[in-house]
Amino acid sequence: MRSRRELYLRLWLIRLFEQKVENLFAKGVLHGTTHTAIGQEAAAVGACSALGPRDVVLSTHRGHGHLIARGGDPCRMMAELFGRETGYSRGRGGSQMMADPSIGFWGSNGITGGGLPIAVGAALAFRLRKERRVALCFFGDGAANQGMFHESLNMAGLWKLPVLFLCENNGYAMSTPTAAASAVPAIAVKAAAYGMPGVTVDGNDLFAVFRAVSEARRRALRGEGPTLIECRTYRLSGHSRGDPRSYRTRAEEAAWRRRDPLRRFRAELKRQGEWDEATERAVRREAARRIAEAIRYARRSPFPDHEAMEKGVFA
Amino acid sequence: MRSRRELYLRLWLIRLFEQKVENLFAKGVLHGTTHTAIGQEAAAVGACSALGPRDVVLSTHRGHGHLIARGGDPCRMMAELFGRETGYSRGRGGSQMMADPSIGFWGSNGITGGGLPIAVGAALAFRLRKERRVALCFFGDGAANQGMFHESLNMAGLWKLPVLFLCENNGYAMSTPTAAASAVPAIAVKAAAYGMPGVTVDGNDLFAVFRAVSEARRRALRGEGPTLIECRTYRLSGHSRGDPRSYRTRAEEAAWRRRDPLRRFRAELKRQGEWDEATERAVRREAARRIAEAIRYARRSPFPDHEAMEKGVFA
Amino acid sequence: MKTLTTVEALRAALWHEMRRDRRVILLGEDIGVYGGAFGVTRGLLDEFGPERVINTPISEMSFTGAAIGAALAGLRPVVEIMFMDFITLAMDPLVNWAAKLRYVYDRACPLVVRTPAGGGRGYGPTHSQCFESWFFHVPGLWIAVPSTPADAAGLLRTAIRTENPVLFVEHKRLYGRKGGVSDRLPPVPFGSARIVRKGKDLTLAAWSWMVAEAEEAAQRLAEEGIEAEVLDLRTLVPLDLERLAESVRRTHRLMIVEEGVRSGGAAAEVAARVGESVFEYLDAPIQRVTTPEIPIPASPSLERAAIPNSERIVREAFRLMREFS
Amino acid sequence: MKTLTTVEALRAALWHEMRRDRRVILLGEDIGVYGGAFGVTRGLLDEFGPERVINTPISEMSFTGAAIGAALAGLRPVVEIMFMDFITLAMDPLVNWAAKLRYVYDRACPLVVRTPAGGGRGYGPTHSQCFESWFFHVPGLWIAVPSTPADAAGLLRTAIRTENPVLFVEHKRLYGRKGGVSDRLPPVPFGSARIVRKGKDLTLAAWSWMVAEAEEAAQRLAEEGIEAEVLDLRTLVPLDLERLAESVRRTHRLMIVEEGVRSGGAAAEVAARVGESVFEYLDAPIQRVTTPEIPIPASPSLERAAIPNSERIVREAFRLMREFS
Ligand SMILES: Cc1ncc(C[n+]2csc(CCOP(=O)(O)OP(=O)(O)O)c2C)c(N)n1
Ligand SMILES: Cc1ncc(C[n+]2csc(CCOP(=O)(O)OP(=O)(O)O)c2C)c(N)n1
Ligand SMILES: [Mg+2]
Ligand SMILES: [Mg+2]
Repeated sequence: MRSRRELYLRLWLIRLFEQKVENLFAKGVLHGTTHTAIGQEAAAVGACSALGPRDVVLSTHRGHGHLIARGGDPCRMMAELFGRETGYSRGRGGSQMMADPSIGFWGSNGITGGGLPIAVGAALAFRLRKERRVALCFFGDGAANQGMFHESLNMAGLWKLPVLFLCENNGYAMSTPTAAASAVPAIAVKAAAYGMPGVTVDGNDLFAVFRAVSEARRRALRGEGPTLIECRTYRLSGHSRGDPRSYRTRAEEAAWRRRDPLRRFRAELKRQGEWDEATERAVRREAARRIAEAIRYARRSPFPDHEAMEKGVFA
Repeated sequence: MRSRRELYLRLWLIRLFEQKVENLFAKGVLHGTTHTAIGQEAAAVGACSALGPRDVVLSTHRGHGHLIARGGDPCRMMAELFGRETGYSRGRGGSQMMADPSIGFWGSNGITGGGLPIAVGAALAFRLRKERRVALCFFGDGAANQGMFHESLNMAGLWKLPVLFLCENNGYAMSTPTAAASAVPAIAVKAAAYGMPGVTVDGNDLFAVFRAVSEARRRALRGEGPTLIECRTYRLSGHSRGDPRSYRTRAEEAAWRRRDPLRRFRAELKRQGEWDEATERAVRREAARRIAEAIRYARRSPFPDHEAMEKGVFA
Repeated sequence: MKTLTTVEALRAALWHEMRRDRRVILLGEDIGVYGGAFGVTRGLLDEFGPERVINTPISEMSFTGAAIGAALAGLRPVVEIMFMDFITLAMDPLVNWAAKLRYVYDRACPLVVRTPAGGGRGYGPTHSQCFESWFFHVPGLWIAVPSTPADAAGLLRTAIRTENPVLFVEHKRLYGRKGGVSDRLPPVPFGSARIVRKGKDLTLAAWSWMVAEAEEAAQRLAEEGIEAEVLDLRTLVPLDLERLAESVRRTHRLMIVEEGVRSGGAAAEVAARVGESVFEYLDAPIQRVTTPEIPIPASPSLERAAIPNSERIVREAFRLMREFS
Repeated sequence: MKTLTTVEALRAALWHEMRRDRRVILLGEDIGVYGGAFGVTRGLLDEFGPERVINTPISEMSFTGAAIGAALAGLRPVVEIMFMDFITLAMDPLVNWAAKLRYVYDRACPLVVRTPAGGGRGYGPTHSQCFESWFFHVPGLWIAVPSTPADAAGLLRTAIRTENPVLFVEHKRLYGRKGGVSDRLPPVPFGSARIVRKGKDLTLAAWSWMVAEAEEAAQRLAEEGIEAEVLDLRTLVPLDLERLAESVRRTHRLMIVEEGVRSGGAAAEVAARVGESVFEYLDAPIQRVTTPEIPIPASPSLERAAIPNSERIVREAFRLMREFS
């Protein structure tokens, strides 16, 4: 596990990155669409810090946090959002399509549930080549209703593949409460249909997520197959920009705000006697500095060359 | 429930129809492809005889038995196989696409699992219009691995729809044993992921299937939602014509032949004192007569008119 | 006559049809409280209740399949696929079921699948695509591609009333566009192209958002003395080949503007049919103005360069007139 | 040189590639013990074991997606979709993933999706379709459509070796067809059409099974004094437009034969491109001979009438020569 300070920094990096993104969209500086992960930082950081350097991560439409948690570069992320040549996908992918294979981040994606079979295939390859690696796929409670969830978990369970299915159950798929879309809204229960363990953890508790993913990873590396991990969490922001959040109450949001994963992490550090005001200020300052730098980097970066626009469709 | 004699007749009609079909394909009289249901007659007849006249049935690629069980006309079925104008689909559908809406048989189909969402939608309509009807969808153990199985059962469980999911688990999907394709080969277990009961019955025992479907239908009509019914059975013939059955042993087949559903039914009748040699002969003779008649009918029927071939794509 | 956005016009059409016919139901993701990703169904849940405005799980394949089942059971379901890019997940029920039910089983499948298509909003490669051309290659489906609020409403009403399954393509850039709509939202027949503007030098055929670009281009061309006739196809299936051919017989030149990527696009089919039917009248090869063979990039700068717009149409039209005059 | 059926040639190509490159794996339904529905993979399980010949559950969507994941992880998966009709279920991973990975993420996706297409066997509406034209409209995929055992093997070898994802269309009627294949199964490059027969009066362009029909038609036409040139496109993406254009510049007439239904078929795209590039050389409208706009009927009598064959090509060629001479 990384140092606690480093983990705390990542949590803040995600928080500030996402706040800044919401801000830039609200101001009309950025266009298109985006899905921020405010409130879900602990699941991302907890899960990614349990992985090894050669493991791979598949993400979702709500992927900024996952990428930062995995060690992604906020400059290149911001540049992607600004549609610049220096962005992770050279401006081609936008908010929903960023990847950094150099750190084992194989991409966010715009298709709800789309990463699941990809992760299964990666794990299949790892097993076949006897590589000690796992694939971890993030997905949401809404994605669990997709056919590919079923097909992917079935294949993974059948072949006992080294893959971790990490569900961020934030209570909603867009406007739809989990219980209004899933006959059995406890996602972990579904694991029983695929011959794998299903565990539920408090997704706002970084350490709980870390432990669950670490344990699942060990199982996977021992050849005992996949695990379905359900992280109960909440997105404090809207689904995407311009979401009036008419499908939930402000009281519910306030209740979850009290369970803010950053506050939780700080409390835990305090409890362990590892926190002081100076660290707090330093971490927040560094996070703010890096996000400000990311924006400067993005703004200064060139737009992609139109001449090259048609290049790169084929090898 | 229909008279025992009538049930027995249906079993024999299916058996002889399928044997004749295999024969006609082997002789090269019929072309294309076909999937026969020899050995699975009890599930078809048991299930269909538990339904009411306004219920609807969705079938599979292996649908001849279901259609006969529902009261379909062997003449029009055979004519369809012969590609004639008098066939159920005027020769357009062939073995895998026959329907008879007049008896609530909404069609076999060539897409493994394809009937599942259709049945869910039918049930949705029945519920909405407060009609006391259920939809029953047959599907195989192989189909249970399709994404639409998951999506369909989830919606049905979520909305508590009057639909019955009847799995004919015959141990194989084509050449693939159930346990080689499904992480949890007991299909009924999967019901737990969809908040509905899952029951397993001996699919070669017509009465057991009848009872399970009757009970599930009553539940559905009471508004208590769907049921997943797994009928354990076996196809005594090959998957489709020309199947060398290299994926299973002759010993296994012999063991299942001893559990032949027709023999089982006869034994049960005997036990109940409802069987005599005369009935046996009469039933078999009538079945044979009707199948022979079907072939004559098909042979005498005209081929579809080429001029009309392009008609009927749109309303 | 009132002025409505396309979203309002579509909503009004849904409202009227749901009022008129209790069999009309809606299915889709977040179409209830949320009103759909683009607000088309806003308010309909309150008006018609959750039995008829059905918020589905994220299960495109099977709620589309379920809608087919409901159609067979006598309802008239209108499905919303949140972005056309996700229709990749619903191909099987549409192609192997809905499109074939009439031909094979002689059964009606009165299903409408509404879906927002197209780019121009910076949504990136998986939220900006146009796939209507695929369905051109699937006998048994009607395809509507409206370009104005009035046509959107009118074609939707017809779509809901026909016994045929209909793919109903709504362009995202059209949603906020305003236009006059008669109070009674008259149904618009399928298979009848609309002459947007008369002209004698060149025919510009387009559909969906591209009609607006073509119209703007024609205006500019007129200022330079080139009279382009603009045809809005309105539906791809049935296709109004007659009106197209009639126009080309007068102008002798055809340029088809399609937002989809070039290869295998509907423009190719339109070109082929016109080529077959009025070959002798053509003074120039039929031109296609389309998006190049690339995924739609997210960066606004690239996206603008990729998708056809009025400037490009003008440029291409000049080139055509110059090279073949 | 030996004589092989297409099934044997394909199997030999798979065998050689699996021998040569341990990264090549196979995934599909019943491809193990059963050897695949058409026997193409027969024996490969024994030779290469279940780790590399992977019998999948019936889950077209996700085993195709899994193959993409395996390709990203450095393997070279060859997927079998049992009938092309079922590719409806695998559209999403192919369109929204495989085709976009290079352009958006600059990642190689060396995936081959083999699938039997086409009719002529009485398999009915959901087991006889040709959908290659859809993929023409998806930038980022190569499309192979071989018509001989040698090309099947040679194109498959190239497909397995390229870094691009490839849709590999195998026609069911071709499987049993015999032809000469050189012992070393030389890879065949993509994007190079084959001149099957030289001619000066008319160009017949075709692919997959239709090449055989075109060839037979050309023979009969020759007996009547009409010299048709027959071009086998071999791959649709990349398309060998140059050879096509060169041929049409000599013959001044083009007829494209496609088994798929007419509207939105690849023939339209080919026609459009040729029209754009050599319009001035055309003495007649480009003709398309295709299946009409219907689901493929099961009845052999109807199916024969629906799918283009040599007689129809001959008839259409005569008509063309008569009307535009
Ligand atoms: C196939 C597909 N269907 C629908 C969408 C539109 N969409 C984007 S995110 C989303 C909700 C996803 O919910 P969940 O999986 O719970 O993730 P969350 O947004 O809560 O993180 C929807 C419906 C999509 N992107 N892809
Ligand atoms: C989508 C799809 N995939 C594959 C097939 C080919 N296929 C036809 S039947 C079959 C096996 C189905 O197994 P199961 O569901 O157990 O039914 P059974 O044949 O045993 O009755 C397969 C793979 C198909 N028809 N449709
Ligand atoms: Mg969620
Ligand atoms: Mg089975």
